Amino acid sequence: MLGVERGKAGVHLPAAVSFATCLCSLLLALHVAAFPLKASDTPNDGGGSITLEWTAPQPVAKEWILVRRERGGTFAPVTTIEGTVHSFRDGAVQTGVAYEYQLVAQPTDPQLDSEVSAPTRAVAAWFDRTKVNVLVVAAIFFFLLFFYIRQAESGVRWSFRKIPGLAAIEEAIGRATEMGRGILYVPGVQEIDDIQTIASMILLTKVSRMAAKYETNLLVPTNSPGVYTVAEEVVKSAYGDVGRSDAYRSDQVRYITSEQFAYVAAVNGIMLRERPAANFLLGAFFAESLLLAETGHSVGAIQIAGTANVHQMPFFVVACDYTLIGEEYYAASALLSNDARLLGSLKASDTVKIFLITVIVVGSLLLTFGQSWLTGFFSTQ
Amino acid sequence: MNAILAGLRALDRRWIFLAVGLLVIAPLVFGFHIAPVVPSHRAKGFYDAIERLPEGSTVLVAGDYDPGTRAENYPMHLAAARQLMRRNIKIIGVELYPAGVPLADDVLRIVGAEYGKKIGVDYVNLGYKVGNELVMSSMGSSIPKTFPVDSRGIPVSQIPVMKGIENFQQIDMIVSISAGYPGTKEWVQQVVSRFHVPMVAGVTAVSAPEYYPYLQAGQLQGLLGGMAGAAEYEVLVGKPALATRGMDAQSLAHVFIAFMILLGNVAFLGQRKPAKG
Amino acid sequence: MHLSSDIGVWIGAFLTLGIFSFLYKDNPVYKFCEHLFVGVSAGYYVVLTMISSVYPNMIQPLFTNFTHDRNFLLVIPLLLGIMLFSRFFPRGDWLSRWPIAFILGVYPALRITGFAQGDLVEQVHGTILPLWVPGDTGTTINNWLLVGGLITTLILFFFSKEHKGALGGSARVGIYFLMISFGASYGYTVMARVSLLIGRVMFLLDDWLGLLRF
Amino acid sequence: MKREVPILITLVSGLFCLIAFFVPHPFVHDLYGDVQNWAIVVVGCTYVLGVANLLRINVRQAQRREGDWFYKIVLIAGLLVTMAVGFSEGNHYSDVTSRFQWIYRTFYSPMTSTMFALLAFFIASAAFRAFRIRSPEALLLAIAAFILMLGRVPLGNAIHPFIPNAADWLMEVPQNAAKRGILIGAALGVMATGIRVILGLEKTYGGTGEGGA
Repeated sequence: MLGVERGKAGVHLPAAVSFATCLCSLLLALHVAAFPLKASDTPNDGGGSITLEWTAPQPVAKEWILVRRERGGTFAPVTTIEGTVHSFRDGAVQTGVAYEYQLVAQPTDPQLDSEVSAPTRAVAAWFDRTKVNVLVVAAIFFFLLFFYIRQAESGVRWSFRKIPGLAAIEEAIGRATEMGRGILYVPGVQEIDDIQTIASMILLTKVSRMAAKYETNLLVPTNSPGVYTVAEEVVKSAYGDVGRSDAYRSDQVRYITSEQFAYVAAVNGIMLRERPAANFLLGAFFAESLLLAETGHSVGAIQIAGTANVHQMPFFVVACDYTLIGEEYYAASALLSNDARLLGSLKASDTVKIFLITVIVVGSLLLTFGQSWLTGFFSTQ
Repeated sequence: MNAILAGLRALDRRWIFLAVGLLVIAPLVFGFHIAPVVPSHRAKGFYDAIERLPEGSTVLVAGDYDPGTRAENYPMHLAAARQLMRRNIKIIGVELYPAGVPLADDVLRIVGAEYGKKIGVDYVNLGYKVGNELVMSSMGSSIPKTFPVDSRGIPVSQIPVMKGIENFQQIDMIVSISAGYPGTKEWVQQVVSRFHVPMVAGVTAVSAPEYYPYLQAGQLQGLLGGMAGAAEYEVLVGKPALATRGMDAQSLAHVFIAFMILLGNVAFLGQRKPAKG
Repeated sequence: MHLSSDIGVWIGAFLTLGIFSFLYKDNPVYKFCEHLFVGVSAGYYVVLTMISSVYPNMIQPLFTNFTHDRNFLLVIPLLLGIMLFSRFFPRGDWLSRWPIAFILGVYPALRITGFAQGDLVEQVHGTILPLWVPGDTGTTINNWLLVGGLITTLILFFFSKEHKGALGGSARVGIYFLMISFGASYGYTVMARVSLLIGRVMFLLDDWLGLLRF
Repeated sequence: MKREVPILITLVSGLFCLIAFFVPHPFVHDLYGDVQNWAIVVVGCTYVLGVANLLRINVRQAQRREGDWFYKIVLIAGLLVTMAVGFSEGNHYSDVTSRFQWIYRTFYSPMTSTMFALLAFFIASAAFRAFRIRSPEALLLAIAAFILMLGRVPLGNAIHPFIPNAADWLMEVPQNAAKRGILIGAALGVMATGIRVILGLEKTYGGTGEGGA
């Protein structure tokens, strides 16, 4: 009797068919051994999502219709799911509202339906636990960074290894002096706010001081007004530092043009005309690395290059006498600058590398013996 | 012998330029065929990842390149759109290179017409947004807020394919066609691990080696490198086009450049003392 | 062979050849093309930026739908945007530092978390590999090379100690790995540049001259 | 005031974005979305500023009849015409038939593609004139380059399938390990610089962008 009444009420609903299906399954759920449907809040998200998991016994339905209701409400279909699937994330729920779910077999077979899940609410999380590894690694690094910067500021100096590229710079300037020819310094093609250009300005300080001391002609063609201004200042004060302000000429540092290939053509022109004995290509380089290194090589100059742009390193390595590669380039400028922030950062990077190497070795050994918890910790998925 | 070497050393490089030009033009004009294209397992990974998506999924196709690398990226973009549309997968296009918008529009229009797909219903191009990786991260908060209108200026609320798309939770996969910065690297950093979205990438050859660590770590499901990668993928999709046509010229030029390295080292043998370092 | 009748293709071909003329030597035609290129691309960028970003993301919601959602908050970027241009006035320069300061907060934060997750944590995770894979010697060797290659490369860029003894030996091995990776990059760069040339030759031969029979 | 406010803005916006990375709760996340949208708009304005600067510098040079002043006029004309056409067409810029698209397809597209195509010639000439194998390291580099150049094109496979297999192995194992080392080092550098900028320890000259290819 009760069933008939419910059936009548169902006729008025727009989704009569799905309602009837739900109804049958609800009634039959009491009689046949349906499988459990586990609903839980999707973890680590901003709410609005519930995750469903199930293991359906064989044989499984061809398809399921997933139905959902607020507690006490009526079931409405959410989506259709293939029979082979074992989980679903419902991302269209309201945070804080309790929902119940059920899987209804298609074509209709109440024996294959799931149980109705326990009421579940979507919750908004305050911390995404899948990112705890990022937090840990960043925290360790930043702690070391500020610790070492602090130490460096209070006057502590660590011993760092010699960087052969720096010795090579001195050697090249010496050679140019012996030969009585000039040196050319190209500070890359990025603006002055680029960290590679800033590092280049630090190296330029050293080069221009030595050039001033040995009275060797130094040329610095630049491709941006900003770099020009800073480079001019650097060279001028370097000449002053070694007491040779009189030897500084205003045309030593030049602004050529901001157009990439026009700049390259002009610098190549300088190389062919002036035939410098040493070329320094230090800074951020892009496609022009190849053209500059080739021309420099063909005029027989000693070439010392340095860049952090990975794509360009091969061209420098094959055509130059010495290349400061990536971190080595930054390290060289940090050591020359004697700046506490840069030295502290260098030291902190080194320390973190030891930590990472240890993690990799220990993790790999553990994994070899079947222990995967360390790998698991570093997984972000 | 010495005279020949001396002559080589004095060679005007414009002769080399001429040789390169002829080696590229000849196979294109005469259309001879050196060897068939055999797909690598990385290209298969790209293809299979898209094949595994169920019909009706929604894929974000990021066309982060401009005409500067059109020869490498455009064929991949075209082939990826073909595979997606053939499988009735919805496409949402975005471009973080301003000059990439017309290329993405072309791809969607051409392939859409081939498969009878309708703009707005089966695909949409949200166009360009300034801000590089910031745009990617912002899409994680809200795609409709980051892209309130598509490339035609139509509000996304009026575009059927955008219905229900809030953020990356509704995106089943990202296909990144990338020329450099911003591109595949930034999508990996800002989106893949953070929002747990699978991704495949088609990239320029210059940047391809950088992405192998991402591929091995599982952050990328497949990788196409340069025009050769595009040609392999075209073969897999079953529609050899632009990239496949270029492969003979590509082969010849590679052999020539390898030969130039050898010849150069012979010609300049003993010319300069080995330097330190 | 049938020549293109499209004036746009002819101009495109002229510009293509004009830029290729740089191969012979730097010349006025090339210079003309290069400057035209800089002008047109800057114009293109600014139009796209305004129409596709500034207008729909700020101006439109702010001026047509002020009270909807939280659109009124867009007054903040509007003010910051206006402040940027204060540098054109001699005494307003300091104001233009505010919007720059805002950008300088947001971008590094994105980069820190992006690099930490994608390039540190994930890469360490990807390098934790079993050093003995039963029945698969190939994978075992490759895993050793991946782990060893990464460690020696990291040691190569380790500056706190002189590279002597075992450390020096490891750094030496690191250099070999690095050189192989540079060789690979070299090969791939060659590939990229040749492909772009092929693209241009196809344009000239096909779109312009109509010489290709595909 | 003039010094402190910018430092404070950087600090607050930077720390907020760092924290928001870890917090999915809508309370933080919605504001995070707003902040990012504001930043998109402000970056857009910096582009406009950049073009205004470009225009100013070139107009000045053209006025003074400095060196290449004729070319500066070409640049200015290209810039102004493109802008005028673009803004007059508004949202129709993406129509294939628009004049803005015609400028794009006729001028922008061929020129930018050809710029990088030039490099194919230079790379061949540099291979001949400036690729010196004079150490074991350089030899290793050359061998890897050879295997890759042959292995990545169909010709390599036609010679022997061993070549593409060797190329794949080189890419996936040794080069992968070294690239990962570079990646990790670079990540530490970016993180160190980033936190120094946020905390106001870095000397900066302003600006946001990175370079292209």
